Amino acid sequence: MPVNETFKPTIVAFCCNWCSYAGADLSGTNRLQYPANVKIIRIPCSCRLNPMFILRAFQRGADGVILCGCHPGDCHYTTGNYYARRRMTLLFSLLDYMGIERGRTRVEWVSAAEGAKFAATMNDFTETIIKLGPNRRLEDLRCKTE
Amino acid sequence: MSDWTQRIQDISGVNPRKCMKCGKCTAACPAYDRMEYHPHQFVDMVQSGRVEELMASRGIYTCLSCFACVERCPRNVEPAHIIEAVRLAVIRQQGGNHMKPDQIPGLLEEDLPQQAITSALRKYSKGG
Amino acid sequence: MQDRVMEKAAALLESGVCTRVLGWKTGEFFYDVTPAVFTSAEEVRTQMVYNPFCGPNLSKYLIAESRKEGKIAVFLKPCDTFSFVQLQKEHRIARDKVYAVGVQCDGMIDMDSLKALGLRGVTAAREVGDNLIVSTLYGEKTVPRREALSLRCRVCKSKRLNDCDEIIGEQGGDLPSDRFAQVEALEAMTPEERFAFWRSELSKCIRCNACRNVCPACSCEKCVFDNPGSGVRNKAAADSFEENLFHIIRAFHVAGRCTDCGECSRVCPQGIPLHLLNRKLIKDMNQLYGPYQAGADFDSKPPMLAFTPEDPEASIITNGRDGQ
Amino acid sequence: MQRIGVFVCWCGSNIAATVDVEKVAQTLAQEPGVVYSTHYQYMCSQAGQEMIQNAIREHRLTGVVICSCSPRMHEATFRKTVEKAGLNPYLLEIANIREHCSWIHKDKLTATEKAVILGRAAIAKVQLNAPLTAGQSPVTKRALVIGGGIAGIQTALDIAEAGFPVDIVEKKPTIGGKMAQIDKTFPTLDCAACILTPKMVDASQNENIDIISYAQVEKVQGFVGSFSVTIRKKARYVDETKCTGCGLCTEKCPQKKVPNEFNLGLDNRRAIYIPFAQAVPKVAAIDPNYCTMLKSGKCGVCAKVCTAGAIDYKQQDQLITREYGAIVVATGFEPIRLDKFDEFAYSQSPDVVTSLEFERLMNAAGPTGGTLLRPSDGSHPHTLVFVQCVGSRCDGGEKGKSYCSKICCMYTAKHAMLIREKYPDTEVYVFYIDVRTPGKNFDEFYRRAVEEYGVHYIKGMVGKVTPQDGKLKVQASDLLGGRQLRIDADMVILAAAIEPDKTARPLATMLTASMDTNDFFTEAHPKLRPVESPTAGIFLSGACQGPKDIPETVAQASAAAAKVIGLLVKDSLTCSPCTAKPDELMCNGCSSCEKVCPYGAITYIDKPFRGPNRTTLIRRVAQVNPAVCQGCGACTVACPSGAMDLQGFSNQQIMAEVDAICR
Repeated sequence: MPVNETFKPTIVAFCCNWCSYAGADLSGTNRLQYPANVKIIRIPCSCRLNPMFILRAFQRGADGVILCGCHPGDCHYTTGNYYARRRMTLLFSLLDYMGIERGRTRVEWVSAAEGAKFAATMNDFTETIIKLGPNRRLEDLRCKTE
Repeated sequence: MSDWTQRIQDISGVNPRKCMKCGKCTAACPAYDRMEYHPHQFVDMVQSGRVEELMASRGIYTCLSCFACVERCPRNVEPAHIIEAVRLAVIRQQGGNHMKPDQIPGLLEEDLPQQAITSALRKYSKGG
Repeated sequence: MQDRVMEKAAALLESGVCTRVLGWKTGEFFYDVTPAVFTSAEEVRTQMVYNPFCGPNLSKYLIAESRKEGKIAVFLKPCDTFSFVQLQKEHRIARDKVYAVGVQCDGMIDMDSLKALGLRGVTAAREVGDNLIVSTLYGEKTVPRREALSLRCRVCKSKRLNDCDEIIGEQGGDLPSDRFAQVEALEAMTPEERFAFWRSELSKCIRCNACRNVCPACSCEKCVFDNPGSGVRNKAAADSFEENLFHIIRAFHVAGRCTDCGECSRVCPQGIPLHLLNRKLIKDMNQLYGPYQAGADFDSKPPMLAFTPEDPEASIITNGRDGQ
Repeated sequence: MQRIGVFVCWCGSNIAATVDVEKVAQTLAQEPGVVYSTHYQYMCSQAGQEMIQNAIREHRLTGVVICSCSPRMHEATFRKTVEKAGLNPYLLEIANIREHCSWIHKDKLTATEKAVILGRAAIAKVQLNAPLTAGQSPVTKRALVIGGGIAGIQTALDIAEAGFPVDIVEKKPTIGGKMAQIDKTFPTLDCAACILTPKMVDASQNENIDIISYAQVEKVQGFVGSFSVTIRKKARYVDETKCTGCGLCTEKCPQKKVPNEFNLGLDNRRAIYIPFAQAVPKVAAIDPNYCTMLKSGKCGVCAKVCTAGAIDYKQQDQLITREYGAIVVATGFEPIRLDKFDEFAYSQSPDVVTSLEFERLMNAAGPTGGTLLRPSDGSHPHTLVFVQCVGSRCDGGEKGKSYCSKICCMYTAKHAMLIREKYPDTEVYVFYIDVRTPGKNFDEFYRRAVEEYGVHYIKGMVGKVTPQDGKLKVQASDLLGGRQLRIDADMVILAAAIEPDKTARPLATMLTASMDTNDFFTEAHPKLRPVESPTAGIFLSGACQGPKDIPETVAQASAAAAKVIGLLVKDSLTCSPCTAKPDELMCNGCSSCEKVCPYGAITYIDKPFRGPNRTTLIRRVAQVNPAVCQGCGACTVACPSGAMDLQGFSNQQIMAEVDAICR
């Protein structure tokens, strides 16, 4: 399909400040490449991620949204990622139930030491989104400027 | 890295660069006295690209594949697998028989387990 | 039952146990029963009803009513009592200002079920034993009561009356219910089919907010959809995305708090099966985090406000539970 | 109207090589609200900072966006910069165009495009930033040290010396730790007890130090400056205040067959015991697993002989809760279990011992009174073989520890030297992979073992040890000599790898302090903040952070103490103003937020509100204690009405970023 050659997905990565944002920094420090499609938004903790932010991203034309946080048990705030895990599991399940492609959302735990994992995750996620193609099922056409 | 190093690495699935040269493999090897190269040297020779020398050596057939070195290696380098890969490289290179039944009497030695000879013959005389 | 409920209401007012009674009265049509507050025994005797059409869940009105002067008596069906307890858990109802009377319920009838039985021009209906005698413009018809039950009552999860000061009729217990059958049917579809299903349903939404207004869990002081600061404020869905957005957020906000009373679907003028969104989340939470029934008790912790370190990862959804 | 300034940093060539900084500055200048946009070589340099400050004054900026390295690097720096120019420090946002852009992309066009988008997101966010003022939280001027080994003792002594009260919690009945079990110390060969026990006495006599022995931490609440810690003091069945430590009970107790853990099970002790002669506190303890009285109610000998009346069979565990401003972890290490290394016959022969066991066998207070005797038959050993790196430097996982245990080379040299000095009739072999001796006078020490004491250092590992006819047949390879060795040894001493104490992992969870995969505590920065945990108020001392010898441990212990003192001298700490804030008008009072708050920062009050028709409504609304709130944001998502928001990361700010990125 020609779409795959020209399709440049927009991917939003929400990263918790303490582990994953630092992990992303580390992958930069180690010069590990991942696609420029991925744009990172810093949040204090994975539990700060409101499902509304994910829907907002899709509304404005994101093709994929990924949440990265500390590994379970390592949350800087002790328990934040446990709540995030439940919230995201249920949100993703509901989106799947409504027929939205499963691959468009993902949760990945990346520690501050896992720069390589961060880059690998972003490469893999971008590949998944490119395979899925543009987000058509959950988008607000008015928000598309192009 | 020489082609041979890469090929042995591909066949064996072992990375010889993980070796820290502690020699525990050699210390654990029951066939030490019958080898001109010893397990830690196998690893070193593969790593430094001296594979052809190793292929020409009789020592590689003295390895019993008892896996003591694999078991003991603290770094999962698995010398026995490297040796097996070298033996396979020899077979693949020559294609034909590497060992014939009439060679056996000459190979027999008092201390050498007969199983070693039998298994070597099975493995290296597939051409019939 | 109608008489016992009315007598109790009148007696409670007359004896001064309460100053007001929250019950039901008939609206424009006989089947159109609406919640009402009565302040005198006379009002009760002339207007109050308790009949098989008393579907509306009264518990939500207690949020406002229990803040007023004086005590209010309320009549609650078993499913209403779950909302009653849940709202107390959320500190929304002042329990000491409420006198709760539990009413045994044999399931409610609704017009959709009568229509489905082929009845037209219905003018009245009364219960006689296990049957329902329906008066229509074309004469009287007798139908078995259970065949006229509303869809939600056919999969009733519990006849238990929670936290009541008094009970009229008999206390019931939890029932085996296959209320998740419809959810399972949807789950069995392909994503494309599910998408098509929800698109066709949600595209009917006119954003009348009836679901939100009736829902006992949707009782926020100010809804995020009305709040300019929330970033998702909207009055009317402008396109398919906003139709989805409203219902996803709503389902998510009531997750772990929804008692599955089914009011959302009952009031939807467009007939969208909204309860299937909530039920999906209930089913998921039961499966993933252990059985939980909102409003069943005062002590259990709602699954969205709890966790265990062993919880499954979100990848069981994104990778597919069945490895798809 | 916002007046935003944008400053794009080149970071030398780090950013400028892959991002067209000039184009970024030009493009961002077109964004709404931006009144000034520029670029410069090093924004973090003094000249760069002055440039920002001048622009703030000249252009009356209301918000600043710096496109540079990660905010984790210089956010604090730039906040100070803008504050000095009179701008609220929280009206600053950083777009990370180095770690998240220039360093990961090669194509200049792509990287420039992405840098612009990241800049836009920061501009969109800063438009919504509100000036925030940091609050203050008080500091409890008391420290807790967890672990009473040399690390914990040294840290406690240094903190106490500075005038702050400090508690040591030790899980054993006495402080002293591993160092108390060691015979001599390298590279000076002075006796460990001679230098340790005075410190133990100092600690017990210091007015500022409270030693809580035979105890463990059970619960930790709070945060830097105000931790509340619950400590379980286990029942020792002896009243600490009455016991004089005379030791009569430990001589009369009829239960004699209890393995003596201080001597690593090489001899026995009684059921009531004082771990060793110089124990602090010098108070007996009853081992409930062996005491006949506690198990069956029959005996009571110790109570009868105790003239002080200190024995109390009814004693219960005691829970102590105290407040602390700082916590120091000094949980130390343990040698690993050797059951996975049976090629060395550790479980088959008593003559194969670990190095720590060997310390006891050489020690004058040890089971043999300091004479080196074979554990199996008490004979004098002539041939001794040391094996290095047992379980260290492995491939990880099943094989053993991936790290070097660091101390083994030196203590093995020490052991070899001591044997040769005391018993010149012995042959001592040390099998090594590498000899690692970085440290002052360390290599000289090792060379002395070889050159003066004639210890045989052989490059190569031992392959197998077989007990046979009262000897240990050691099969090994001399890799440099190219020969196979078979040595009939009398004893084999294994340098077992060391690992963090088992109590460290659950403790880390309680402290929310992070650990690496080996269960060593992680430091806040491996080079620049080596004695602090990333969790504020938690400090690291000794081997809990990684393998260490005594001099290093003591140095780190004092460093940790210095950090603690630096914290405790403050009367209050500035807290982050990025805390949760409820909108009372929208709050339902439903308690959802309270249930997910890990800090207990949320409480509720009944508050009157004006209702319709001049009525007053009392509503239950949430209140956040900003000193306790750490700003995780869990409550903001739990709140169904959206009444709870997080300052600095508000719903609107994050959505503005999303919009800018997805536009």
